[in-house]
Amino acid sequence: MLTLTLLVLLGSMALALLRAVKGPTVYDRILAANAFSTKTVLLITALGFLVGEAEYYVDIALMYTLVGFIATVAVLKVSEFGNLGQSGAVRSTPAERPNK
Amino acid sequence: MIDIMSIASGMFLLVGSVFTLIGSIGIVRMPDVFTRLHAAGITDTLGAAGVLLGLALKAGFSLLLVKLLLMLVFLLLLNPTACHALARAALHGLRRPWMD
Amino acid sequence: MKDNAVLRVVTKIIVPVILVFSLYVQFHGDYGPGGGFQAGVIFAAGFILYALVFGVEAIERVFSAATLRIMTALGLLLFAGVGFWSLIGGERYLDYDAFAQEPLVGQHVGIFLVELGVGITVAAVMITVFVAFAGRTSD
Amino acid sequence: MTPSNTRSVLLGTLLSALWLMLSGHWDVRLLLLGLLSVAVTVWMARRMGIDDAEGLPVQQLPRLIAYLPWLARAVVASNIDVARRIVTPSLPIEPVTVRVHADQKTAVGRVVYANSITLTPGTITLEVEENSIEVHALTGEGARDLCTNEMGRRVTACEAH
Repeated sequence: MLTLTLLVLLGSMALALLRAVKGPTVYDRILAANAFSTKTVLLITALGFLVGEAEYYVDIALMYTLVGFIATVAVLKVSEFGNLGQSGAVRSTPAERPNK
Repeated sequence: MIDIMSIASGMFLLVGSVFTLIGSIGIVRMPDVFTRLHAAGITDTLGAAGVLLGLALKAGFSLLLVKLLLMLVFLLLLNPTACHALARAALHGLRRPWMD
Repeated sequence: MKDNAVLRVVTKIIVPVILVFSLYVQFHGDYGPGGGFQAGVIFAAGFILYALVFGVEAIERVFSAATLRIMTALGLLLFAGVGFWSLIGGERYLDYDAFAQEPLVGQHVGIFLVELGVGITVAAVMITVFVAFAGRTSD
Repeated sequence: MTPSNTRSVLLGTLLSALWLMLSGHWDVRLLLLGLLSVAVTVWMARRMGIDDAEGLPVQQLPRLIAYLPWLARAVVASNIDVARRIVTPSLPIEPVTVRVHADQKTAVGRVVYANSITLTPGTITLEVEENSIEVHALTGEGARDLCTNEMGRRVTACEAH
């Protein structure tokens, strides 16, 4: 069953990759990249059980979970503002009350 | 007892694999980025939960189990956040969503 | 992106978790995958997430440019200092046996200090590079 | 103790628990390093200003945990529904956007509600505003379910204290 899961995950990653290649918009590609990173996390964990070193692999997967999220936020920020630094209060949106 | 655990673990892995695959098919099939996000949500919730809980049953009572559950918590906290940020960016940057 | 309530709240929750995780990676180099370089990168990634959501100038609240420069130098100094300490002790450069009577204890202490130096430098340099890049605007 | 000090102690306790979950080593050296790590992190969190009521929703936490089983059942049910639609060859979807009322008083409450909506496949939060949330739903049915506001009421119940 573990092997089947690994194969399914690899297949799903291929499908996500297909979406990343086809696009058509930048958001589709970010979506595909995010889905790909989620599946990578699952793949790393399952692989750890297959090779019998799950304690090591699960740490790597945990790190990948956190870093994958940061990567998605970073790419979104670049696509929305054109740079990484802006605090974001500049663009006018229906106002959420500021923090303090 | 061991048998029941491994059967339950196999069931969870199967459910996780099936939903991961369906989510990925959805990412390819759906007509626009917003509907694709719904499909990606399937992989992120039941797909990830199935695979990780299946592996957690394999791990038994150990630190590994705790880390797998921690990873599930992170995924269920961070993925909807990334998903929402992506949907919001797409709404601002793109155009109105696809309607029937 | 501070005006995005969901992103703001989740970032506030997850940044301390990322920092503790990076320090866990830093100090468990002998037991699992990890060590100074990886820990430094994850540590910096936590701050990068913070800066992405709250703006790059928010980093100033924690690390000023001068602090970052000092941290970069301090980490490097720690690394080099460990090396020269062994030279002074009559061993080869970075030979950790010089750190204690017992060679094994000496190796533990030496590796710990070197990894700490690497971690501090990598984190400081990563944050500096991010600030330098993010501070530039395209328009 | 001032509220901010209380919150720092709480954050430190939670992060210590996290360290023990990650480390699993109980020798003195690593426990001391853990204490040091937690102290450094709490100090940085204070300087960042992220250990406020939003970053550490202490009062709501127990009720939120009690809310999770209901959420889990809703997530599973909508997962099965959306999965069935995806594998149906004719792809029976009719996407709509609706604005649902959000009567949560705190930002954390709204964020929990917004993330619950996103977490159930078939509905995605597009925009969170002061007292409403804009939602993209895969089907009119899903949008109608949301408008009954059962989930919203349950989240609001979490923040009462």
